[in-house]
Amino acid sequence: MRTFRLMAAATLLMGTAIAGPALSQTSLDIAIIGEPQSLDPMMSTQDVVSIVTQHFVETLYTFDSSWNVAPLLAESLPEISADGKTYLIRLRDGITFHDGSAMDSADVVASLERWKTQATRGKGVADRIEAITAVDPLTVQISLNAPYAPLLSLLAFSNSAAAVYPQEVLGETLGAIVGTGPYRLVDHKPDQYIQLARFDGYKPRSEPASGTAGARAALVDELRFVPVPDANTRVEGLLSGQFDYADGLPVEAYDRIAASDAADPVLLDGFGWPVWAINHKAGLLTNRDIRKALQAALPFDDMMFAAFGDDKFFATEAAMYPEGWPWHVTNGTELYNINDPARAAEYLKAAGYDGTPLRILTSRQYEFHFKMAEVAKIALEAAGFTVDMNVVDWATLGQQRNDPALWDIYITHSPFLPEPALTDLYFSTSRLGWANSEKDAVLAAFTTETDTAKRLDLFGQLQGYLMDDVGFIKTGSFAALQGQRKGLTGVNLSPWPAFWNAARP
Amino acid sequence: MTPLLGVENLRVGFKGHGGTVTALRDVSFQVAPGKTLALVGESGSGKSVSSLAIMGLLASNARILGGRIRFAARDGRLIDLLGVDARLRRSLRGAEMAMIFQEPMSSLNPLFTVGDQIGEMLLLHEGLDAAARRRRVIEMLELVEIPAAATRLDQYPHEMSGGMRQRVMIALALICRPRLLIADEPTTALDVTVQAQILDLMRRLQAEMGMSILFITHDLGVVAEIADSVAVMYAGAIVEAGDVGPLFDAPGHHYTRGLMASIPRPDRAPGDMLVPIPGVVPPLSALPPGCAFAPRCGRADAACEAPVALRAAGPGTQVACHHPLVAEVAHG
Amino acid sequence: MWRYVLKRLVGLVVVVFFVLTIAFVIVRLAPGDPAALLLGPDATAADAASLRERLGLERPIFLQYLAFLGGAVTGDLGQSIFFNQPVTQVLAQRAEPTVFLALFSLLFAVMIAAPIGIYAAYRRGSFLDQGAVSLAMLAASVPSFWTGLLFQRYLATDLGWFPSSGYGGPDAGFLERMRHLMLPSLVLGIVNSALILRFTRASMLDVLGEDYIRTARSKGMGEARVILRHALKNAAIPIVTVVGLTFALLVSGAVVTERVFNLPGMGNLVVNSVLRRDYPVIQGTLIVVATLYVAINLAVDLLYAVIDRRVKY
Amino acid sequence: MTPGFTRLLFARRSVLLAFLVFLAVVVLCLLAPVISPADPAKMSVRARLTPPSGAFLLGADAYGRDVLSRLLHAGRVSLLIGLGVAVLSTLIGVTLGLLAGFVRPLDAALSRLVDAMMAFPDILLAIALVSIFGGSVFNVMLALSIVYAPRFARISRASTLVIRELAFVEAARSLGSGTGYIIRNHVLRNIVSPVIVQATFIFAYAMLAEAGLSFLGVGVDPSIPTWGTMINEGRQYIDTAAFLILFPGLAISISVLSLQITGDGLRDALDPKLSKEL
Repeated sequence: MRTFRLMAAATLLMGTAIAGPALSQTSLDIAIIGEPQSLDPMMSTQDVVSIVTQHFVETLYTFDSSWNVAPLLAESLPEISADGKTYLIRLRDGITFHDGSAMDSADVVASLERWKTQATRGKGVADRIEAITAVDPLTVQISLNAPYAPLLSLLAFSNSAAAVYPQEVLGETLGAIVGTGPYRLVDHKPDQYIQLARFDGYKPRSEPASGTAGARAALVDELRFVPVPDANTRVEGLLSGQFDYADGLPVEAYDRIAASDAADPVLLDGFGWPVWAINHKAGLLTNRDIRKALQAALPFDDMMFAAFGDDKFFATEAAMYPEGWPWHVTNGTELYNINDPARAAEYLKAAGYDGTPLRILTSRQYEFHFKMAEVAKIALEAAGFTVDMNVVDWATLGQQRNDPALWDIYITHSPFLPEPALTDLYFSTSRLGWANSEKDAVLAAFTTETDTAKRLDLFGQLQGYLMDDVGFIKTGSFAALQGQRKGLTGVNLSPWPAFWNAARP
Repeated sequence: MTPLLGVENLRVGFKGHGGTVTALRDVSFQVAPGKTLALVGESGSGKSVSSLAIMGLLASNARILGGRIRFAARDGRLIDLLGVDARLRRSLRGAEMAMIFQEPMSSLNPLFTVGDQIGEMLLLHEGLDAAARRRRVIEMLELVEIPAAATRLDQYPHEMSGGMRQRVMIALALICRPRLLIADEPTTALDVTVQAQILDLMRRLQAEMGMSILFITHDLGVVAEIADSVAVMYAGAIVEAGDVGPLFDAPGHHYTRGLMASIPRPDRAPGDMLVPIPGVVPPLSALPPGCAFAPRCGRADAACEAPVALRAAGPGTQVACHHPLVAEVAHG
Repeated sequence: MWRYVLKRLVGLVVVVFFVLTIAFVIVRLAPGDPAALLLGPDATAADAASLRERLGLERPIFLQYLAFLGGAVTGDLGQSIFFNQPVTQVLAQRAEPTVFLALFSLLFAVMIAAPIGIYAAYRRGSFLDQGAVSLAMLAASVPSFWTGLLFQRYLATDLGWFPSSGYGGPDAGFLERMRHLMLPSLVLGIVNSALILRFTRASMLDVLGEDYIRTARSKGMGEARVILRHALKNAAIPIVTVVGLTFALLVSGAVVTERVFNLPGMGNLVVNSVLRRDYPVIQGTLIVVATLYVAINLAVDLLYAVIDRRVKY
Repeated sequence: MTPGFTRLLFARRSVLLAFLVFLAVVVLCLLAPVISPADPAKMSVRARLTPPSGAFLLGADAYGRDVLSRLLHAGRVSLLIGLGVAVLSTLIGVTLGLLAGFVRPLDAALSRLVDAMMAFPDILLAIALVSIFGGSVFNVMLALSIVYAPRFARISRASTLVIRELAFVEAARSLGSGTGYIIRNHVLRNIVSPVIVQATFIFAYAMLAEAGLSFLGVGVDPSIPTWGTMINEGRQYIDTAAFLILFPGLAISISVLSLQITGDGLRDALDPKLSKEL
């Protein structure tokens, strides 16, 4: 009898129409690629952490739609002293945290101190920072021991972010997720959803919205970020109307989404670039000739085509920034896409290559990493390399790449970052260990120079060294596919989509 | 007098891998009201098939190839059981004709109490409510001499002895007062003493309720105790039939004589040996052309290869044999 | 009866002890320093040393083992690295979808398998019988993720009959959450119906050949009553057994199905934990699922006694 | 294998057909290096996702590799895993069973150990082992074998216990033959039928489990093609190139189905009393 009742209930459930319970509240369901490592953007460099946390945690600065630094919690851009060593930062008045307390310079100083000692990117600049001090309740001063041009970009970046928290919650781990953003954290069910609600005490900026800068309106009442690790499941969810927005979609789904009447594809041109990171500390590729052989042998066209399938999703271009970016330079690009096995073989011969396997460490977390490697392997073997592919999962790759004894190349990718110096691969201190005295001199000049035109020239030289010395390999540029419900407006479309100005039709 | 049950030229076959095998070949017999007919034969002779055909419980691969089964129902109609629709047949089953089986251990459903199982008959045929059913079941259990009937009916079959279970089966079969009881080797699985008790019980109930019994057995000793008339079957056909007295005194078929010689009888003289019939029953798919018993028969000759039918042999007896025993006496 | 239950409970304790031991050994066999593994790429040697100290990894392995057993007995399965929460707590949050997925799948499986199995046995050798048996075999041969992908693609996305994934949002009530389970349950139900169908058919065939079925027919009842009342109850015991067995299959199938439908259940948790290198969670899930399996089988055995009074212990 | 056995096995046409189908799959995969129309690793990215056609009989995958050739080569790995698990779990299981049966003091503990092993669902245990030891073909095989071995342990233990007590063993013992002789000539001979039948099913289950693991991305190293990894690779093209998951899916289903039908036939022929159990 009980069985019958259950069966009846089941039938009833199946019959229920798709429409959920009637809501007086508006909300957006956003499919993200997985459960964020942390809800503290200071402690993570994952993009998915940035996407979620930017809605409730804010930084002093941020980027406008042209990737210029713009003030957010700061009143305006800082006053930088003539020697470039002192940054005077005025804070906005009347900003309250989600717990109701007011933000003042003490909170900012404590937050920046934590960033300096605990965040990956903060630790990277720690030795340049002499002091972070509160001048008055609404003014903070950062003193450097030498000029450092990328500092503002670092303070603006949402990734390993210099986020501002109330002094009271700061510790090795946060006591609570309390920010100043237009939304506040309501509920977090790991692997199920992260629920945000509009923060009524939010005080938007007066400038018009541009990028993540300007006014943040919090148009919908609630945001729900739903971790959906499987890309196809995100596509199905978007097309079935379950999600209003979906991040990280396979480009193969483009046509299907375009044809659907539920959703539109969002194609982010020039999203990022795949990186073949080269081990300069140990192994085969410490030999420059072998690096040159590698560069000459790689079939960049085929690799990018196999990885992204359609011209609209990728470009075979060598420049570190695509045309249209302020950082676009062409130095050394002739060394890209030579695709000549004979030339590669000559380099190998010159290097006295003995058939030691070239160890490529990759994962399938991102299918295009693996696909590039698969295509490259064939071409490298044709040029005379012995190739040893080591396909591991993403977490293992993260561990193994820290041990120079385990790999010659590992594959990853990076979005185009607003400031070249945010890419640590150029520095000899990175895990690649790419040291070259001429390059390092140019790089040092680049990070301390504050004049924009001179910086661009220095970056051109840097790119030239990168190509000539094969520091690491950018295999091309790729677009990213996201998807949004038809009629959804106001999403800040970027590698880190933001939803505070979004509204459903 | 109209017989209660008349089986005429019944032919039944079974569909198997190698085609259809005939299991009953033109079987005819009658059961008179209030009387007992014993159907006797070795296993595989077709006695059980006959009884199942009458009940309409043949396996799904069985086919009725011909013949008629007439049954005189309580309301006076003479019903051809093979011609009526399934619903009428079902309403007769249990109510007017009931059956008890050889294995009292396995013939009762282990998961229901005996009271449930007996009472179900009343539910099916008389639509009684639970309380009335319970009363009637207790009465019936007392009738079949089950002690402490009121507690016994809540027991499960596995809590009872073999003899008790067969009493339960009898109670189940008789609770709707059927006109015909088919008993398929009801005592075979029981101890000798229990066997005698059950036979006594059946005789007594027959006298009280006035039903007819079709008693199926391989045991001639039992036949002598309970039956009025006998039909002896061999390989799917009746080879001899008649009243118990004449047939036992002077069996006409060599097979009947063989059967009688192969069982211990109480009146057997010292020194009389049991004589088993040589050979085995031939498979139904490979019967000899004429008399089916011929390969095992000491008297068989060329004449026995011709077909043979039942014909009158003595007073009230019929025999199907080219060289019947009575005839030999007459010749000698 | 009680003696039997006690005896079985003791057996269960021993089995669970082995389960714990196996789970302990598996994780301890992992190459490399567990503390370094747990902390991830950014950790320093000092961090690893302090974590080793905290986890008691410096102690002799046997003492660690004892501590692990002691913890498990008191309901402490360690700490999840990724969530920084007790494993038991993480698992508890994932129990609801998995448990209901299992229940609904089983329900669907029985709803599909039992009627077909019974009818196939009743019409043994018929076209329908052969068809049903072939279909059952086919269902057991097709990978469940394949079925899941197709169902999700066509029944959820295109036709919109079901939610395509997930377990409902923050305001999803119980019914809404259950609605999200219907399609995955159907997929798992179909896959798992195969075994149940074959068991049902086989045990019905056995029962239908029993003498008491002939007795039932001789009482003059209709076939439906013969089958549903007299045969089915007897056939139920093997069916109950296979339902217990199906649990293990269900868990395996659930891992894949939860993945396809993005259900926040224990299966999905395990796969995520592999990618997050969260060994304590993997270990804890193994222990919980295996223990559950053992307990369910015990429950099934005891259920026999309720169905069949003949079973004596 | 007597002619009588063969006749019994193939009495049902479906069993004969299934067996021939499976045999064909095995032969085709074994001959893969010879009969493949192309090198399974050869990429021609410009031909990616070509539907089945003259140039690519079963189409080309996302790298422009010939699906048919990959299917044949992948089959070798999938079948190897199935076979490997069947053999390995038989070896482990029968050994455990014999130990439990012959070494009395070990019996209780081994039986509970076997219960515990059986309690771990196949995919879950395999995931744990593979995540820790890495996704080599052997590790996947070992993990699945550990899960399936208990079934063989139970069969052989039960048989051992019965046979130990039988008179002829006593006789054999008194004639001076050792335990080894008894195991070889009595126990193994007795359990060979149920073990073969069970192994056939394990073969099929292992192939399914491998596909599931590969689908989840926690199975065999994805650069080794198996039918499971082919489905995993192909699933993102479910709309543009459904044939990419259709063919490996069919390959798995057909192999598993034909194996299971053959297993059924084997059981009916070898061991009629078992046939009631499933």
